Amino acid sequence: MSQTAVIHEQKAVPQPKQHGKPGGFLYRANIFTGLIGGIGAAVITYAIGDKLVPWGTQNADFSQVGLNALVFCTFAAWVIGFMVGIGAFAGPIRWALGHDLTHVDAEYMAGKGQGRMKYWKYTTDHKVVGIQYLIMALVLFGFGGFFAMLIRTELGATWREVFDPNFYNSLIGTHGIVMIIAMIIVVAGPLGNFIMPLMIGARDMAFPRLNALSFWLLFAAVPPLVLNLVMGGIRDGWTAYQPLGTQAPIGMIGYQVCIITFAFSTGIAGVNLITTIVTMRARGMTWARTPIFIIGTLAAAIMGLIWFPMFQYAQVLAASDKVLGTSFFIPQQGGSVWLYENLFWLLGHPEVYVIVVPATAGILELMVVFLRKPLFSYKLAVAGFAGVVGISAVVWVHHMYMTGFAPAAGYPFMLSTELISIPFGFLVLVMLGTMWRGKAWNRLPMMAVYAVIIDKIIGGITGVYLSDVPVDQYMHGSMFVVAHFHYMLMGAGLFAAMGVIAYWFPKMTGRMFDERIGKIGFWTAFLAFQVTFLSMFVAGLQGMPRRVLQFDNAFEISNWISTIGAYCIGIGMLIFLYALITSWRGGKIAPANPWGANTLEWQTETPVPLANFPVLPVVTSDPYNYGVPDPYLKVQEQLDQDDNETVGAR
Amino acid sequence: MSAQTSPALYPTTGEPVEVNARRNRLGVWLCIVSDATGVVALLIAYVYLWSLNVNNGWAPPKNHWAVDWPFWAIVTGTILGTICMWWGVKAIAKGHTGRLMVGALLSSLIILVAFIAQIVQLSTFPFGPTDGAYASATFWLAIATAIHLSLLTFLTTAIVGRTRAGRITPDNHSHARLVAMWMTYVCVAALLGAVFTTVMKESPNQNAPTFGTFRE
Amino acid sequence: MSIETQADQPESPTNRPDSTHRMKEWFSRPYVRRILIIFIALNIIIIPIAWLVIHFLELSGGPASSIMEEIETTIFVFTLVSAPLMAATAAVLIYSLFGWGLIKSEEPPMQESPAIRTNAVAVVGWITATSLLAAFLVIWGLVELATITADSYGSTPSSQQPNATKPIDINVTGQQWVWTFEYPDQQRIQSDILVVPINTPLYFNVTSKDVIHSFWVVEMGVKIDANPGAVTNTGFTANKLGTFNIRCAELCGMHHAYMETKVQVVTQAQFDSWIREQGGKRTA
Amino acid sequence: MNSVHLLPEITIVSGGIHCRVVMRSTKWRGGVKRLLFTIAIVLVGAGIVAGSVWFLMGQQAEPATLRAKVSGTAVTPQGNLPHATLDLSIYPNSTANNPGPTGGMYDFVDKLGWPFYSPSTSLQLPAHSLVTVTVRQYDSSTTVWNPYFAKVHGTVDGTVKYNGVAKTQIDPADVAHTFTIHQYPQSTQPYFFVSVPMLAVGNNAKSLANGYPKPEVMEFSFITGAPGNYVWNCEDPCGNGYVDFGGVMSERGMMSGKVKVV
Repeated sequence: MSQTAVIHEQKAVPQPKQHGKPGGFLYRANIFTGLIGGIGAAVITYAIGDKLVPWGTQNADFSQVGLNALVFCTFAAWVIGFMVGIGAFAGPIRWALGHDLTHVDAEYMAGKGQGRMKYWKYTTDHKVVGIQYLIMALVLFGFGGFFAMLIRTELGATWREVFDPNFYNSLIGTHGIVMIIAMIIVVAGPLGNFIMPLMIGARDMAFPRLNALSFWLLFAAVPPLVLNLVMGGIRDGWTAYQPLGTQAPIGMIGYQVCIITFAFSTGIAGVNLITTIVTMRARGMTWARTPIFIIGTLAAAIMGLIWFPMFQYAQVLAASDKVLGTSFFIPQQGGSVWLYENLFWLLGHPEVYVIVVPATAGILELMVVFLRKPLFSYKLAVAGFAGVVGISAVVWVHHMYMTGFAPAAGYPFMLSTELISIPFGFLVLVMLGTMWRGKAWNRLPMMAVYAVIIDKIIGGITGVYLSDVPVDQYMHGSMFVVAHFHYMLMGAGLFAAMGVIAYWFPKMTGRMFDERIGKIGFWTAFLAFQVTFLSMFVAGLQGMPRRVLQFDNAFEISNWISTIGAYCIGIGMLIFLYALITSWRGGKIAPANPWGANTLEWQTETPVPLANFPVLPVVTSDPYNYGVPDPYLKVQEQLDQDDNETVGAR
Repeated sequence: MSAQTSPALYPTTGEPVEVNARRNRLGVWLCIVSDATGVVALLIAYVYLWSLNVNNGWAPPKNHWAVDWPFWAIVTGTILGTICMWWGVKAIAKGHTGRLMVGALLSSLIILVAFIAQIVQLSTFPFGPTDGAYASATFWLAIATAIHLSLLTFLTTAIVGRTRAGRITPDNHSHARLVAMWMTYVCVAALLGAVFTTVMKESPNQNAPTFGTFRE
Repeated sequence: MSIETQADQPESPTNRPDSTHRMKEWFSRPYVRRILIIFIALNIIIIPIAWLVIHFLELSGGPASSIMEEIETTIFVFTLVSAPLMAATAAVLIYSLFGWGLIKSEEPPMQESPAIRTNAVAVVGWITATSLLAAFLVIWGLVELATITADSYGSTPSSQQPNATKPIDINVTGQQWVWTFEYPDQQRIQSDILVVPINTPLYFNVTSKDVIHSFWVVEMGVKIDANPGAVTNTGFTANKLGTFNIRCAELCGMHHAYMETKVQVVTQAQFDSWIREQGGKRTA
Repeated sequence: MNSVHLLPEITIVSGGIHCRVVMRSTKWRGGVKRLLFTIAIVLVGAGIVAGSVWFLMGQQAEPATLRAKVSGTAVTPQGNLPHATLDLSIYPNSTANNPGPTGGMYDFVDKLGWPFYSPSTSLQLPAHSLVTVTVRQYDSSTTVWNPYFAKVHGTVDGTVKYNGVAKTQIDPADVAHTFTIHQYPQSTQPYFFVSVPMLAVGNNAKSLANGYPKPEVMEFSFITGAPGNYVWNCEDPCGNGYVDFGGVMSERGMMSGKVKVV
């Protein structure tokens, strides 16, 4: 790596007057003060509210306003108290008073010289936030997978109710939403925060404190959600359709508080990602030289930023139905259930792409490295992402074909839904074209590529059925749908995430990923995944509705197979998790660039220093200039010459 | 962008202030987009319920619709505050720090008044939140404006504070400009709410089927 | 399948050769031939899946109405149409795994693959192919949708139907967690199971007393949500005698799994007698 | 005025980098140990799942099964069948000497004073026999949403003896609860639907020693078919939450349960 460096003379930057002792509360706040603040606020709110609010107060729409309001305030107090305790509001207040952070403060907040403690604090360094997101995603996957095991146990035991029906309904709902949140953050969180700034050659994200804020909001959002299981549960699936949610007990409030908070977190993260990508790319990194993973992250961030508030406000209004007794979704008083469904799916569908797009982009990024070939038709890939972002805004009604809210809407939305398969086709072609005539380096991330493509094929073909209204009239709300979106989200999303994390693992942790055990886990999970969900397709075709805990004998065999498969997925995932943890703790020390990749994040040393790059790099070529001239071109040019000569001779 | 060429450096990161300003401007724009989606969601809810009139539950009891002028008073207040802020921003761009002080102070006072007015309006609606769909939708449009205004009171006061602390100087006044941008957006949001609540009262669908019956 | 021309290589228009010999040369390459063989083999394997899918579909009793037959045809055709795409992708995948081969090494392999930046022919061909496929699916889907909408009287209530095909009105009420059916034309008799005459058009008004349910007559291929505060419509003409399933397809609370009942398709005579013993007499 | 020196701006000229990384080839050290650990972690996971399933099955808090007592045979339209009897009561709320179901969610809902079936909601009936159920109903009325459930369905000759008087339906306004057995999603077992509205006690009924008003007595009989599993629940909105179908209406052991025909 040849480089000539020109050092400019360093200029002293005037610093704002230091107010009082350096730092103050910002230096002391950490997760424990946060927990104290949050739990304290919650307990106090509940204690006071319990005195004021009569239990079981009934009002016009029969909702238990008193109790619901009490629980809502308790959860809100937890979130706010936690954010206060961890120091989230110190920054804005200092800003308002004009006590800006000095450079020293900023470096301290970025975790300078704090050792491991920085992972437990309101740390602004994007690398720390990335690791925090990774751990959070793993924890959520742990929860979700555990719930999945319970669900499959119930469905496998066809002869009895293993769980109380209400608990089972809460279980499927919690599994759904926990997994959705985990899938949303698993790529855009760890890699979007840790890798992306390195990849574009920036020193940090555009808004470091918002970065920390987005993570800790997510952290504060999770407990209310998981607590719902001991508070009567969600009972109406992860979609939380109203008015069933208005009927459900206080567990529902946990869900709503979680979504409202999580939407803030996502919006803030989106603002941060987009701003960073647009304004902070290294000198010389034109859009045409931007790695494709950056483009994918950008696309996902845009969709999340624009559409998440719809979901958030759907939950705000639903919560106000429970808490204030308004009637947005209560038909007796002029509410409409279709309003909820529309607001929900306005996010609900783009959100699927928020999950799938970054994972796919990451896959494209690592294919190039492991095939030692340039990315096939970069422009087409960008066009694919752009098309997905564009069309994803106008397909939400295909989740509502059977609601009858506008039977005629089936025609245009079937059209748009079929159309979105074309930009996705672009991405498939890019994958195939990159594979074309390449010798793949047989490492775990590359294996993930093959796995993902297989799942994409099956998920895509079954998606074609569901996009068609007549077929959906049979499939809608059946197990077929469940199997389909597991193929898209888990098959194409989670397995991609596993590969992508394995690929950037050395840069993030400074250790090599233990591929021997990792591969065992990965392939176990992958094969078991096929067993589970292919037989679930069969159950769906036979006409098994989803979200049931007892069903006709006709579906028993396929459900037994699914359950066995699901257990094997669990085993595989545990093995993979074990490989992840052990190699994190005691893996081989990773060199700076173990894969010999061209992108910028591999050019700085590992572990990455606080300022990422000792010197800001300047990009002079796109990161995909691998490969040698195509030998066959010689042959063809020869043919052309012969042809011309014959033409001349004539 | 070597160090000599940059006139003023941002203290915390040492980058030229205009780099920082550009970044923050984009950030604020994105925040506006995101927040606007939320407001749009509320408007969708309003129009949807207004057009459906499910179970004839749109109209408030005894057709006690909300009075119009408070909405418009609050909107006017917000716009006035915004104008003051812009005046101050334009002034400091020319180097008059004192005028920004005046403008920010004025606007924060006006916004505070508007905020209080909004709270008063919320508490004096001729219906409760449980009185049907119109009541619910109107309440939430008003609550959204209230939240926006409370945020604005903080921001405008903060600008006063920062100007006093000498953090907003003629060559580094981007924050004041950003707050003014955000205020402009809030004006639009409040205006939309007022327009909807004023224009759409009586539901167009007067023969909705009663709940649970099969009348077409 | 793509043709290896280098797009960014300038070619003067004057002596541009017709690309047939390039085509020939391309098809003469060993890997292309092998991939084509794999592709054909895969098609032979994959296409029978269409029949398999239909088999699984009929495990639930087979179609009992024209609508369900339409749906089966659609599924069958879609499977057939998408089989080649599936096969093509899988062929490249398989050949990449076993044909071009994998490199087992601890360190980054240094021998480089051909630097194929892009390929106009492949891109254009792929986009055209997928667009044509999508266009076919859309057109087929729209036509089918129109057909089943007509079959299910979804758009026209019975009052506006011509007398010949005047359907029987049936009011379906979903309630946590039972279905109840009302026959307005037959002295509003009510029942917990749906009894319908064969080969007679039926028109359903569906609503709910509380939360959202979904009225799914499985073997008839008919599904519509039962929404509180709104009446949705569907319908079908049963063309097979027997007893079929009605399930709730939208999570509706504790006993959602148990919210199901039967539809009995009987002859006109049996239907009339059933109406009579329910205490109504057949009108019209 | 303090000041700091920030990282200088430096310009690198760097093209596409092809760095060759040489890594020591690794042998599988301690392979057996890691394998054992892997198996261990899998076993731990399985243990956690199995344990929580076992725990949650215990938490179902369904009352002990109530078996119908078979006594002699009865003459029915379908000939002589064994005759079984079942006694149930419906209490408006729990009291000190009549706690109702406890544990799990029930301790939580106790605060709200909700009605419940007693002594149990999971019933077991003999197959192919005549079952006579006697219900003592202590609760007041809540109007039923769907008049269909103010009618009697599926009993022998379609009637119910209300305090000895046989009726086929009662006024929807007088319904306190219903006892509605309906289908279990199994196509292999006979279809089974029984729905009986329970008469409400008058508002001015004077209360007895046990703190409850004088009960209305419902007596009805139905004929069970082949063995199978069914569920039953109350179809009269007597809970809370939206349309009063939340709370008690959605709790096994209170207003809904299982019916097992053996």
